[in-house]
Amino acid sequence: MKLDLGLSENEEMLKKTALDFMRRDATKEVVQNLQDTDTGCTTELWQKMAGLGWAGIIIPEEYGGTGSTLTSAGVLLEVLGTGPLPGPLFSASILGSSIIMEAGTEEQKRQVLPAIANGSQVVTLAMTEPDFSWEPGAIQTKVSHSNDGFTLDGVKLFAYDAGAATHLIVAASTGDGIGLFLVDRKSEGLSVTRLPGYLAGQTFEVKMDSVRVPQAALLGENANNLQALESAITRSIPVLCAYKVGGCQALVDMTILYSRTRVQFGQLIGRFQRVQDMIIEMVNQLDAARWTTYECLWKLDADRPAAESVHMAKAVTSAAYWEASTLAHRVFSGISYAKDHPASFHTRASRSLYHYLGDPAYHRQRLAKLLTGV
Amino acid sequence: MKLDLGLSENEEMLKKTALDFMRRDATKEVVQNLQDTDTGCTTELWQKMAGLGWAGIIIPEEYGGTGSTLTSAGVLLEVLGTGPLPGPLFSASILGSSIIMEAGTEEQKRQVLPAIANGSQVVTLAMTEPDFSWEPGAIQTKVSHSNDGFTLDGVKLFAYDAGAATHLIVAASTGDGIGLFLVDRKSEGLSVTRLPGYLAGQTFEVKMDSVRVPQAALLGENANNLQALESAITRSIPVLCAYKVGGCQALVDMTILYSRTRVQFGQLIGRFQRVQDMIIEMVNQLDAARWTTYECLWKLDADRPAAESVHMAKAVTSAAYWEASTLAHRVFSGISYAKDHPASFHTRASRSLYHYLGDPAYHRQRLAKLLTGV
Amino acid sequence: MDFSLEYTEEQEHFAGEVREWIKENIPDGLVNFRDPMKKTREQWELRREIGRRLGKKGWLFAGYPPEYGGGGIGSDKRFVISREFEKVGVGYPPFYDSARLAVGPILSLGTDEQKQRFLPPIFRGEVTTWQLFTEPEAGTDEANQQTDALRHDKEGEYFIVNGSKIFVGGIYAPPNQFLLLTRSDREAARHENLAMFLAPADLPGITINPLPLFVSGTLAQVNGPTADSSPAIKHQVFFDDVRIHESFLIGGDRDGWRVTTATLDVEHGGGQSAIPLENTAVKRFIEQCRSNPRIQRRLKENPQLLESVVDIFISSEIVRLWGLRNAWIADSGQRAPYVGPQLGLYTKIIGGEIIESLARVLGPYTFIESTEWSLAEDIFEVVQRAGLCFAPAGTPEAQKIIISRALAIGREPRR
Amino acid sequence: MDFSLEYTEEQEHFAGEVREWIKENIPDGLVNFRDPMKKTREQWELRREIGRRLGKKGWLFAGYPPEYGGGGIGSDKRFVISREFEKVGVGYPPFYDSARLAVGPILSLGTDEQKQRFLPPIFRGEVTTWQLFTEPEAGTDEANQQTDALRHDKEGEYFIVNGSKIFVGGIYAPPNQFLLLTRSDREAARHENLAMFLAPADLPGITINPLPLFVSGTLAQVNGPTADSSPAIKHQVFFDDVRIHESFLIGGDRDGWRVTTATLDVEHGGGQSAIPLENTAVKRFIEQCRSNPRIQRRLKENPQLLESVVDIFISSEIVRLWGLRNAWIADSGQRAPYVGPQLGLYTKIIGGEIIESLARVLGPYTFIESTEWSLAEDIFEVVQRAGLCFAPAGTPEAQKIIISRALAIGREPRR
Repeated sequence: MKLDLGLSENEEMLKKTALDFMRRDATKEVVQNLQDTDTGCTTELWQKMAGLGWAGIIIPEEYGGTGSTLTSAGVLLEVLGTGPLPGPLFSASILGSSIIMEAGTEEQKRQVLPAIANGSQVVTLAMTEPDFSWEPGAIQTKVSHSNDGFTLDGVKLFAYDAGAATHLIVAASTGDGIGLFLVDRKSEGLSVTRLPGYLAGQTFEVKMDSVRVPQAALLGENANNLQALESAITRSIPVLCAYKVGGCQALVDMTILYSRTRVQFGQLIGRFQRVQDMIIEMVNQLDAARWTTYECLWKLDADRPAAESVHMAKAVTSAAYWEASTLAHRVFSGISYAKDHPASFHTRASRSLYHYLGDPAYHRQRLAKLLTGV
Repeated sequence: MKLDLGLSENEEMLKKTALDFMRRDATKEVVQNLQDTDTGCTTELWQKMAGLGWAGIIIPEEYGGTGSTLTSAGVLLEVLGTGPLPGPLFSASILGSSIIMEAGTEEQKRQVLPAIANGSQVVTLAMTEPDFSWEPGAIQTKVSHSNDGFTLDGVKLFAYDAGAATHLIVAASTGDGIGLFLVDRKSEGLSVTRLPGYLAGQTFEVKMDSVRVPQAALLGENANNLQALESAITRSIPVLCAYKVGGCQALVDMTILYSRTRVQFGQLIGRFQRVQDMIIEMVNQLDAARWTTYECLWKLDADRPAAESVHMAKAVTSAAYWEASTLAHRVFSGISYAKDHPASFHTRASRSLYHYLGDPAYHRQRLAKLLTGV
Repeated sequence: MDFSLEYTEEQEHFAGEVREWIKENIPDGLVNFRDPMKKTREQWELRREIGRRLGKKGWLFAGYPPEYGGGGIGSDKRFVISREFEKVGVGYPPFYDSARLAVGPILSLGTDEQKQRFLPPIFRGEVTTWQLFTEPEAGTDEANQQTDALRHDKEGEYFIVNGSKIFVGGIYAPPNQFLLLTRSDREAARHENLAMFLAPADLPGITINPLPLFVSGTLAQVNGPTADSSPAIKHQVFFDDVRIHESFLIGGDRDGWRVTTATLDVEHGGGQSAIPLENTAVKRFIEQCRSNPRIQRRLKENPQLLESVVDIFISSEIVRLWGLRNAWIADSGQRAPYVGPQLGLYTKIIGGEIIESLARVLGPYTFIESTEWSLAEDIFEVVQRAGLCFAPAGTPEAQKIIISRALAIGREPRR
Repeated sequence: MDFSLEYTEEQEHFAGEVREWIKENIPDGLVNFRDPMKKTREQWELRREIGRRLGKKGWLFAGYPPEYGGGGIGSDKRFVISREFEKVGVGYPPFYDSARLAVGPILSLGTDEQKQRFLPPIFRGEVTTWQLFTEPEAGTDEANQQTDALRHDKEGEYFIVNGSKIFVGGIYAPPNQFLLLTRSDREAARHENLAMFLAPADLPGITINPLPLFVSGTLAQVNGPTADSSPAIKHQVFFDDVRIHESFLIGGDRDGWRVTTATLDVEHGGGQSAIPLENTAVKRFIEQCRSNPRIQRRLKENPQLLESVVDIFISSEIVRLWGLRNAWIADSGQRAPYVGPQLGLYTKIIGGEIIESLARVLGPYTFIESTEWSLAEDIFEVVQRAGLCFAPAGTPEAQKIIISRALAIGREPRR
């Protein structure tokens, strides 16, 4: 059989570059300083990443990207997840560019994708609304047609990484279905506000009060782009999962290391069965997350049916990252509750990303439907 | 406040009598020999129990019983559950007599209840059908009216303790609703067959092929006795729960004892954190089962609203008994898989009783409905 | 059996008295602080003032001996006080952090002079006390103290303290005094080398620095309306040649572990009976499941979520029932030493699971604190701050050790 | 990456050969024995006959050295053999219980003479072997053997064996030989006092008694269509002054623990790569959820049950994926010693949870075996026999010890 679960030569190289980048440019202090910022990133870091070709990693070469596979993107995001390095790389360069590729006209692709690839434009999605459903059917943002374009009215909530965006892709109800509009962040009537919350990370409220956009802002050639949006989300999910896999891996690594140095009751804590059991459970969570994610990436890259895999990967990784960080706190105890302890960065990330592109409840329901028809 | 969770003097006495009975008359060997029998009991044991007044424990004194509270019945059943002593005591003397009390006419009560109380009649319920729903609405057994009585046709499955019954209470669809019929086990056309299955215990298939019963077999004065049936089931559930509490208690006791004698790797296994954690979890399951059960019994005895409590107690105890026996096997390991090890009796009982009067899935759904309206 | 917590006639009468007192003494703006981070200094001072009034009334340490300023009030009435304060959303007790922990050892091991000196200010609510046990190398292994308190070579009635303590105190510093565990002998055997002090917090050589956490508390705090003891700002305290007079020593030079065990017994849930209050957060959550249209719609769209609602309800019911059991065991003078830490452990573990269940049902709102968009504020606070920090009042692992001993797993039971 | 198990062209070609062989050699009435208790003696003998034919063909121990009768076949083709046998519902391998465990030690520690004597009959499927390790006092603590094999005072080339072994063998006795772990020295240090034999089962002084269990197997057995190794009848074997010649000793007088470790490494999942087969029971269950009108109705009436369906599906997928990973790790010559016991542990734990989930979804049918009323028979068998017995092939606790070592938790990693 063809079974081969190793990385290709290119993927190994990409991984090495990414690990070097993390070691040099995204140290614990850098990650810590980005924790409560609006952008989750600095201009300098962003330019470095774009310079490495990461901002265009899945964008075809003809549009200025490096045209890599989703698996490659997963390998990269996994390494960034070990930080966890926040910032809009996933939201813009994976999800944002996927939407443009799936929904945009040839002209729009030529205009936007190179700008995403070189890092000059950061395009993120504003889809969910106060009803917090990842079902695109729940969208209530309204569009009205005006002579020279459209006017958008509505509120988006839980818009990830909108604070770093130069442009937002706004999903709105056109009457014919769900239209996607590429909106300049600086448009009049548009406000982007970070949602407060101890663990909320980079999620935003986007308010649109008679925001006028030109005709060309409508992605694609018709006013219903729901299928394209769903397809882009489906293809992006396992890359986000890989980021969480990286988080789990970092938590496992730091916890095992701690088990070899921390002494209580005169012995290394890793010799206590209770501590061992917690770490074993963390490793199980990690490995469940890792292999559901990478099989899913492989299926998408190989054009195989992947619907069950996508739902499973998102449900498994969201829960795994949550559990792994909780368990890490139990092993570290006290010190890990300090604001500057790396485990706490992962805890915040695991909670913040739990619902992004659908929480386990949503994906488990969809999976149940696929399995049973009910 | 009035808070007092201790047993009354009467209850303490009953408990002591029951403990003595178990020690003398229901030893491990007795319980073992009853494992795969049709009745789950011997005539001798049954007469002894009836002689102690247990067969009529909740039947009012005017009908020949001892007129005790449900809490008292719980105290008794808890002790029997430590065996676990099988047999029809719960099915006949708690559930069966409750149905007669709730549904029967005065004359029927005068006829049947004293016979239940002195042990000469064993009356059990045959309600669920191949669709295995504890919703009485799902009943499809048909009744037709004949000149001098009724004719019953249908199949009952999972009829607990029908093998020991002298009479069955058959729930059937009368057209006006659900009627309850007291059917002699020896009626022509009625067959009772033990359902095979390694863990099935005393559950039976009851087939009725044109079974003719007299007019007087219909319990109560009208052909719809659904509410009475539901009320009797509700009142009986926590007593069944108490039996499971006894099972959990026995499992905890034998496991802790084993932790103090079994040596592996040169030390008592109870010194290993992994073993401790399993036992702690067993104790948690036991205590969750115990207190949800006894609060529920108290609420019913005190005529307080108890619907949420009943659903919770059945869901919690069914799961707790299952878990406690599984964990006991993990502590005992090898030896407990032998057919004559007491832990294995409990495992079979916990599986067999899991669905009796509604499994956790059923009761959790009902509870959710009460809590949320959904 | 009787599971009822309804007032007796006598209690009802006393409740009227309490309600009256509350009306006269509790100003507006003090109720419903679920999140201690949100309390201003001014509000904190106000609560101290209420503490002093309560102390004067004998209701602050209501069950303790009146000869030292305690209330000498029976458990029936203490329950009424707690319940009435709960109704108006003001936590009661503890008011003053770790003072409760110090009281037991002082009563059993302190000298008469110490009782006279230490207890009245505590009972009257005049002083705040911090517990200084935890050190970087002494977490769950509480006996492994590295902070030295060595008798001065020449002035033998003084101890010289050097070292540091971590994860101590509440949001506002400084407190008045420390309950301070130290190592009094570098050579002596484990458990025989410790000394406990109840010492002033303002001695020369003491430095108190804030230590911000990213989260705080456990689900336990949800069981009452306030939780002063587990805020998201703790402190680190440094001792640099601090001189402490031996009159502040509780018990003997080597009695520290005995004293610690007595305090931990209280902290880990084995202490004085306290009838559990309602779990207001869960109650509010279930209410919202029934009434909040957004949650109703979500539950109807995805009935699988009902499993999480039921999980939350059942675990909080078990916490409530075990709380009743523990109170009954304590009040009826029975001995069942595992039940305290069992409830403590379960509350923590289940707390974490409840948070995850809440996150399932409430969706991304779980983590958003926004006046415009968030769900009930108290639910947000629970999710934010609770369910993660397992350390305070003993890690789950420490509690399991105690439970295993109490159940005599793998050892002969004590007769 | 490539997660595909589809045949290559070369494999497809070989598969035709295997299918041809199966058609010619496997009689009817032998397929789909999920429950070993249901196999008659006649059927069992028939399977032995197939084993001999497979052995002759070199497909029984397909990966082992041809010089001793093994197949010398690469993993690509071995996978084809397994998959094709799975398709017709006949388990492959193991055919002969514990023989597989004996092979590794013989190859690495046996003398040339022993290899020539022992291996060909095993590889050719001519003998059945039982593993005799477990004793009443040697469960998880495998090194604590009490069965003595002491050298005879005068006839030094003989060992005299006394003691008893428990939980051994399959449904039909007697086997041909025992892989027998004994204590060869009562005084020597732990781990240096053991001796391993591959000895005939019919020596004078040996008694074999049946030991009925109430349940058997683990979910692991569900991963293939048959499971000879975990039936609900085990045996107890007594040794009463049994003389065993030293030519049956594997390794030296004191090498027993080394040999045991080598066999346990195989048993606990660290052995020769085996591409995992499909979990047929879960597959059938999910099919029934979609197609069985009773289950469909139940799921629609109570959508909360869908959570259990999803749980079952996801855990079996994780088992499948880890199986792939383990096969890839072994085939690509990497070292990740935790993955074998991790899969073993997870399969057991998840097995118990799957049974409970099945019981929720299938209702009381879960435990009923009745041709008229039961659901799919193979599901019944899984629930009845699996998911409870955690002991075979190492308790979860034993596996956790191995995993912790392999991950170097609390210890320096081996370089």
